[in-house]
Amino acid sequence: MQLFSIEYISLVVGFLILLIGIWGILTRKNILKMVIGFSLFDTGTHIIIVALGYVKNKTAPILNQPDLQTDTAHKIVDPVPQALVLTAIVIGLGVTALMLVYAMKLHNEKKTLNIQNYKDLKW
Amino acid sequence: MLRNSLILLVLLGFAAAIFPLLHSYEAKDALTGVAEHYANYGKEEVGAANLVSAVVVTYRGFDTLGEVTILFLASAVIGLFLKASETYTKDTRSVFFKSTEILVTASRLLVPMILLLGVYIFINGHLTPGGGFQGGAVIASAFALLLLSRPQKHFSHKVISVVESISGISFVFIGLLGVLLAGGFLDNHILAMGKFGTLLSAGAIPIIYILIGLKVGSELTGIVRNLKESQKEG
Amino acid sequence: MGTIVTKILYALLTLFIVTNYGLILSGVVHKIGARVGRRHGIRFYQPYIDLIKNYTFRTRITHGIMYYIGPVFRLTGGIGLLLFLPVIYGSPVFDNFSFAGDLTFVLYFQFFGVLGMALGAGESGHPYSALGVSRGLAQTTAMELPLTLGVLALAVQYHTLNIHDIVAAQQGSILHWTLFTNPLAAIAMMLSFLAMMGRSPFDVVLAPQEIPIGPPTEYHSALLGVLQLNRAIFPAAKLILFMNLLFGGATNWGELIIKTFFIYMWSVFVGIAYPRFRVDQSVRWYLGIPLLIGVAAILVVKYF
Amino acid sequence: MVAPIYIIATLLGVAFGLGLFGKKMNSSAGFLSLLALGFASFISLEWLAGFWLYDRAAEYIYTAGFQPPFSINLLMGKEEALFTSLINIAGFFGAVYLWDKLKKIGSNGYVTLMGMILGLNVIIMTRDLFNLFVFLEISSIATAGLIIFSQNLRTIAAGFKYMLATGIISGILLLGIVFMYYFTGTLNIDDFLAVHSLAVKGFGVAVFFVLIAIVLELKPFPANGWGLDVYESADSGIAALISAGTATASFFVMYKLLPLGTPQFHMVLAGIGLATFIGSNLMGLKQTNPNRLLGYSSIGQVGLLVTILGLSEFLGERTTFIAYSILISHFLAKAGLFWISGIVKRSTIKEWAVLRNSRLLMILFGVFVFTLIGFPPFPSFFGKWDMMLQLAASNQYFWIIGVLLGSLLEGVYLFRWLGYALKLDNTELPSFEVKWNKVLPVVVFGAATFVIGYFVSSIHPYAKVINYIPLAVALAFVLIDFLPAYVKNTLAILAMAYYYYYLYPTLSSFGAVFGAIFMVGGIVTLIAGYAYKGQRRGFYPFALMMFAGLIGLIEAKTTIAFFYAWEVMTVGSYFLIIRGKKSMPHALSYMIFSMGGAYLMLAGFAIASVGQFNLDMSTLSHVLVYPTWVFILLAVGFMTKTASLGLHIWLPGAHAEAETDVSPMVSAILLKAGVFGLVTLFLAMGDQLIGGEVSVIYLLGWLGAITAVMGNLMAAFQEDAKRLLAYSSVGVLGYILFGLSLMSHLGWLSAISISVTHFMFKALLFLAIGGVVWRVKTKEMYRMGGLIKRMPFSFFSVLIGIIVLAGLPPLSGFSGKWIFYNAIMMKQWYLQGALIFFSGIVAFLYTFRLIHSVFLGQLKDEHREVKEAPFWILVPQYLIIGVLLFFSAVPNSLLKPIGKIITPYFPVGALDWTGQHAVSPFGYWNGLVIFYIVVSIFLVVLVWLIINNRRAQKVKQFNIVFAAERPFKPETTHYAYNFYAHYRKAIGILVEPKITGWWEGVAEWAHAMGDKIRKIYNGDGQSYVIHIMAFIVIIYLISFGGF
Amino acid sequence: MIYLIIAIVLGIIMLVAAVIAVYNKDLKTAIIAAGVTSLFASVLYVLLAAPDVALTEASIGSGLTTLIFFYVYNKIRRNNAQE
Repeated sequence: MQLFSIEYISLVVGFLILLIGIWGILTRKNILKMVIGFSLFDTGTHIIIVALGYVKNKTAPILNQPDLQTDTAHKIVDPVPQALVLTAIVIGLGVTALMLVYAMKLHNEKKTLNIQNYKDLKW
Repeated sequence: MLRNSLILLVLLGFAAAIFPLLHSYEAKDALTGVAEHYANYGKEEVGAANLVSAVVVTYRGFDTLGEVTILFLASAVIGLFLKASETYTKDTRSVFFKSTEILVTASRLLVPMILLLGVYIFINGHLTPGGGFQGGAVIASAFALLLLSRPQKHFSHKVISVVESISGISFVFIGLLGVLLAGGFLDNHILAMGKFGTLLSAGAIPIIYILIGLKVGSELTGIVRNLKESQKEG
Repeated sequence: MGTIVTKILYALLTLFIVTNYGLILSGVVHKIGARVGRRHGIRFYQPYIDLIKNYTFRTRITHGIMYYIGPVFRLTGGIGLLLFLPVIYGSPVFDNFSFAGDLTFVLYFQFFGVLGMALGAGESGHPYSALGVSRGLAQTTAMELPLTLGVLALAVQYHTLNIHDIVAAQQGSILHWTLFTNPLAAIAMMLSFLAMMGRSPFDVVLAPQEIPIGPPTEYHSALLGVLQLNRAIFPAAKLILFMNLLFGGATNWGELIIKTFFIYMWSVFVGIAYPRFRVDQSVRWYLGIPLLIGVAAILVVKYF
Repeated sequence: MVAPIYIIATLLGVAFGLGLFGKKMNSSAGFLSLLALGFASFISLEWLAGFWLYDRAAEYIYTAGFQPPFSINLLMGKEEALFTSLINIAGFFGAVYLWDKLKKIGSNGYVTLMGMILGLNVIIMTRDLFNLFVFLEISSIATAGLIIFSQNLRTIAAGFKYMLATGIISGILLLGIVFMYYFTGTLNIDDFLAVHSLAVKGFGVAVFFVLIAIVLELKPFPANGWGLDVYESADSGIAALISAGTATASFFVMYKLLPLGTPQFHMVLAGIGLATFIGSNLMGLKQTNPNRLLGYSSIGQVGLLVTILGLSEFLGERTTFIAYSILISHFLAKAGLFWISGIVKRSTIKEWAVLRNSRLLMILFGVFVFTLIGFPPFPSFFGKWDMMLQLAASNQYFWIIGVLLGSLLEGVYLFRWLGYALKLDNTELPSFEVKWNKVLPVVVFGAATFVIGYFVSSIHPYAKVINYIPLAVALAFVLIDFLPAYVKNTLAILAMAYYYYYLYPTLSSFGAVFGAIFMVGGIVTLIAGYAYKGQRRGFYPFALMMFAGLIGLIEAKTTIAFFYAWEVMTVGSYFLIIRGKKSMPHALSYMIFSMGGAYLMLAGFAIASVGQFNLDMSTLSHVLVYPTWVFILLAVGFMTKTASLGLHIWLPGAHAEAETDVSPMVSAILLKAGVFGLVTLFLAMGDQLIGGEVSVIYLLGWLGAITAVMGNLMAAFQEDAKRLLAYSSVGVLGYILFGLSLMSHLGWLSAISISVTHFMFKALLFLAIGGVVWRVKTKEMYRMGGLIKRMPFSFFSVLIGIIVLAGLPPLSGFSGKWIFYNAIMMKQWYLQGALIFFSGIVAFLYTFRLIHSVFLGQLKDEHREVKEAPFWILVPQYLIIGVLLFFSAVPNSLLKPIGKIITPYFPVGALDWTGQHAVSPFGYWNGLVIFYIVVSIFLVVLVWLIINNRRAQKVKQFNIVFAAERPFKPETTHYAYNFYAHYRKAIGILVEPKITGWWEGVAEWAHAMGDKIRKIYNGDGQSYVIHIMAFIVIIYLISFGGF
Repeated sequence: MIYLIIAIVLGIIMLVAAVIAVYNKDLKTAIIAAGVTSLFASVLYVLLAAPDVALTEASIGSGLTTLIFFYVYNKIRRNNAQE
């Protein structure tokens, strides 16, 4: 395993961003900051997924060059993770948007964004 | 502080838990599993030059249907959420900054171009990078720009939802056509495969992508619009 | 038919003897008690006089049916107990109805009269009657424990609950008496006997010296007469029971009178020597040493 | 067959199409949505029917025209058909229920609802992991939308917490999925199942992340605060959907992915499930908000289901039966309960008394509670039974204990709630709106519990043979509940009489004795029912249900039939007991002890079944593993019903507060069920040794003796007449236990004969005292007094009753005692014998107190005009008295037949009868002669007295000599209160309610524990996310033991 | 090699931006920082031979998401100002 390869660096960066995102979710009291944490969490995950599909020195899975159309499996990167990420990004958008609307509505109720002020339901 | 140290501990634990995943990562030099099949036979089976599109629209088309549904639901929920306080006060202020003459003019010029770009992106989804989602997002950003520049502009909820509905129903319908005419739900072979690499190829993929583009575009626009037009405080 | 008539006649004979014996005994004991206390005391035939007097009173009142038949229960209990015991060992005449039930039955039957009486007194509505009953019952529960243990020890020892057999096993020598063959059981039973006779220190139930208390409080005239009759018969029956169980029984009336007299004296002397217990004290006392002795008696016969 | 893809196409198409409907067309949009949901239900049900009736093969649905793994495929198999049916039906009826709300919200509401149902359908059917992720997200987002159907601070906050939690969970799921893809090159679940033994550590971790995410979706304790908030705040209709729909689907996903986990992980899973089950039920104890309470219960039940999955290796091929029967019960009951909660709209469970306004909903509420806990005839009963049997067969006793403990905790709060609804004293009961569209789903689900219960029992290999007719008759009385009481009473008596006539030829041995007690006794006590005017609603179904259970015990040929009958009896008696005015807390403790006992029995039967070829009762006689434990478990189980010391605390209240004719039913008849159980057990298993040395039956003998003493002592100190009688029952049942423990001919003869006479005198006493209480309106004895003058017939009943009870010769109670002492002598249990004798004397204390304080002493002014007890209450009393006197005079008419029954089992030491003269190895006794002698002496003395004291004049009440003054107030002259004050002073220390205190301490401790634990749900959404992360880390460490 | 250096630089920028997004007190900056992370991720995707993803991330991840963030942020800010 080569530590200084592009996919490995991406993988590590992805993991770190993911952890930073979780850290944000777990420690920030501001609801919007927590949502930002989620957004980072998503970004980190996406980077990881794409990095997993990468194959060294291969081209994108778009067969617009004739030479790519034979023995394709050895010439392109994995298209599946890319497809998954596409889906994941869109899902992320939906979830984030919904969370933000929730945040907005919560703020509307108590005029504060501190998550600790929303403890009416417990036990 | 204690709380934060505990959280740090948990996070470190989590990091330790995912470490084996990183650790067992090994660079590949060729595709394996289903990807190999897609790479080798995707061209014949689906006929789309962009293999990602082939996967997204056909092989994993059902996921894409779900994905569209998610956006659709998110938009519906946001609508439901914000509609409860239905008193529309036309918010004429811009969200970020005062709408200036330059912006208005620029948007007049830019919006049609951006729209066109969006359409281009999803029509060519099976050939070049991009597709319905990206195109839809671009279209939505065009409308967002419109909203920025002319906050008083109120576009009809009706139109958005009609476009959304029709494209959605058509998507499902095309999927069902696959059951009736071809090998299964969302099979793209209901249309001729055409010549590989041209616009009219890859069976139903372009059509599906157009529908997705329209649907995603209208859904995202709907979200933005809803956010904008919700009651002043929200 | 003939046997039944004979049986009944025999029973009446026993009853007659024991009643007279009981009445005299009660008079004599009163006399002794008085003399020990340096008083002159009653005439020994005073119980006869009391009895006759009570039956001739013309006051006739009742509080209700239970009140009326309470003494009947009482006397039935006394007579019944007597008649269910074999009085004279080896004598078919004085064997009476002991064929009908064994020791268990006798032990249970002694409550028949007591409880019936309690009901009758209860109907009088006099609180002291109820109070006396409540004390008496409470004391009985505790007092019966050593007795039961003793009886069980006896039954184990003789391997029977048949009073005849128990008496038979004690014949031959004074050393065959249960008192000597099973002293622990005898002690436990004799301690219980004290309370059974209702004498000091266990006589708070009837409390004769101060305010009248206990079931007879409200009774008078013939009703009281019935009770007095019972007071002669019932203790005598109990004495005979203990004599049979612990002291070798009696083969003739003389032996019976001597033995029962001394057994009675045991309670009389203790009564004269010790002051009265409150009920809770006596309950605790019986649940103490006598109970332990009873348990010891059981353990001894079971394991040695 | 309509292809399953149309479920998806229909729901999606309609959802997409609703955008075309304007605001004015909300109704038509609603109908269209209902139609879509109905069509979806139809498709899945059609498939289910196809699988069930025609044995179809499972069918794959391929998308995009390619074979998996290259494209996504769905599977419609038997299980998928079942689960999608459940989901779609929940969706359909949920939509009906939410009709008004949805109409107000408009098309977005319908879209959200259909989106959720669609998502759940797909996650059930899909065979592609990433597809699963996508549709899980769909259902999450839709759920987040459903939560805010009613918008307020609570729902929004709960929804946000929900989003935070599901956001994290789905992120982790996604991470796991892509790594699984990375390691295998496929996303197809079937492929994963084929390669799951891949030796790469990373793959195992990836699988772990996927599985843990699914586990987290199932809301495991303690990482489930978010779920609870949702249950509490969301509209009840929504909560019903989440509980019935989402939980069901998530469970199926877990089921589907289960083979991916290692056996080790399965154990972890079982542990998580059990912790959830016990934890959330423990926390539910302190909860008062109905929806949150249902949330706790819901989470707990899902925990139980997870346990079942985790233990599937042990449960073997019964796993699906067990899981599905419990799941369906939970599905129906939880949806129904949430729906009722939405109709009632009360914020604390104490306010549920308003449910009394609607009989129908009350019945359904009860049905759901019993369904949830697993009483027959509902499906989960069979599931729990099989689960225990399978666990025992695999030696998994830890899990048996855990599951039963959790179930017990759940029972505590559910029955408390039911009790509040039925009986809590509420001054006002505000009415609530009952709309047909809200009631319809509840009724349908309620009816379904019965139908499915019957169905489940009919496919159970052993439950098939259970006789359902008596239960059906009892239930039929629900339908004729509108008739007047006397008509129903007659019908009930006829039904019982007919059934006894039908049953009589088949009864033999002990069955005949107890059959007579149960059936004849039942008929006799039912006669008293004529005293009630009006309709007496709700009495007859449950009375007959109790008798149905009792009959079932006798008829039972298999252990499952026995247990079934036992539970039916418990249900019936619970409702009988709770009819009393102040019965609520007592009925609860009765139920809890009954459940505890039943669970011990269940465990016992389970262990007994290990290695057997069938479930016949006779298998008890050759238990292969842990026979001692089987014996102890069953014995203690039966002893909860016989109220042996330590397990008796429910009895006094339950029996004392019950209605006049219910007290004799429960005290004189019901307790004998426990005796019957013990008889059966002792006969089948004989004695067992603990550690090869100490005989269990020997210990039980001691327990019986001590129970007899303590029960009688406590009876002596009661002020309440019925409570006194109740404690007396404790004492007498102690005798019976002792008698049985003697394990000899005479011991059994006395125990069985006391069982019979106890039925008679206790029914007699309870009826007589009940009649008095009926008239004087108080149960405190010191408030009565002198009633002999007003109620002579009742007095005579009590007199006979107490003489028999006290065992005084010459009445028949003595026969039991006499045999007893002979038996004791032969067994050489002298010390215990002395205790028994002591308790017999103590019995005098309370019997005298009873008759004196009530009937003798001073008549109170307010009772001077009181009437004799109602005629119909006296009738059964005098029937019983007649029989008692007959048995007294001719004791061998009772003892000889019983002896004959016993002889085959205990041939040695039988009594030697000559006429009425009985001879034992130790003594002899002639009941008839004694009877004659005593009666003759009595008559002679009476005549003598009458001669001497004719025409005695009746004096007035206060004509007594009383320390120089004449009393004038009965209250101060009636010596009755604290009658044995001095005795209490002497030995009161023995009767301090230490055992009650101990149980109360246990209860308090459990409540305090629950209260403490639930503090982790501090309401902070962020903390909930931290819990989730910590949960993952901890489970990771457990699963992999570090790294 | 040049790609490698670019990737490292991108990674460092993204991490810094992510930390800013979590820690910066000013919400506006935080939102922009998150958007920047996303934007640079899309550049990284190009390096990883994923133009489709890059396009999507740029338009949706960094574009629309940030836009919605700002919408909500402004609503909230204005709402606060009104009180």
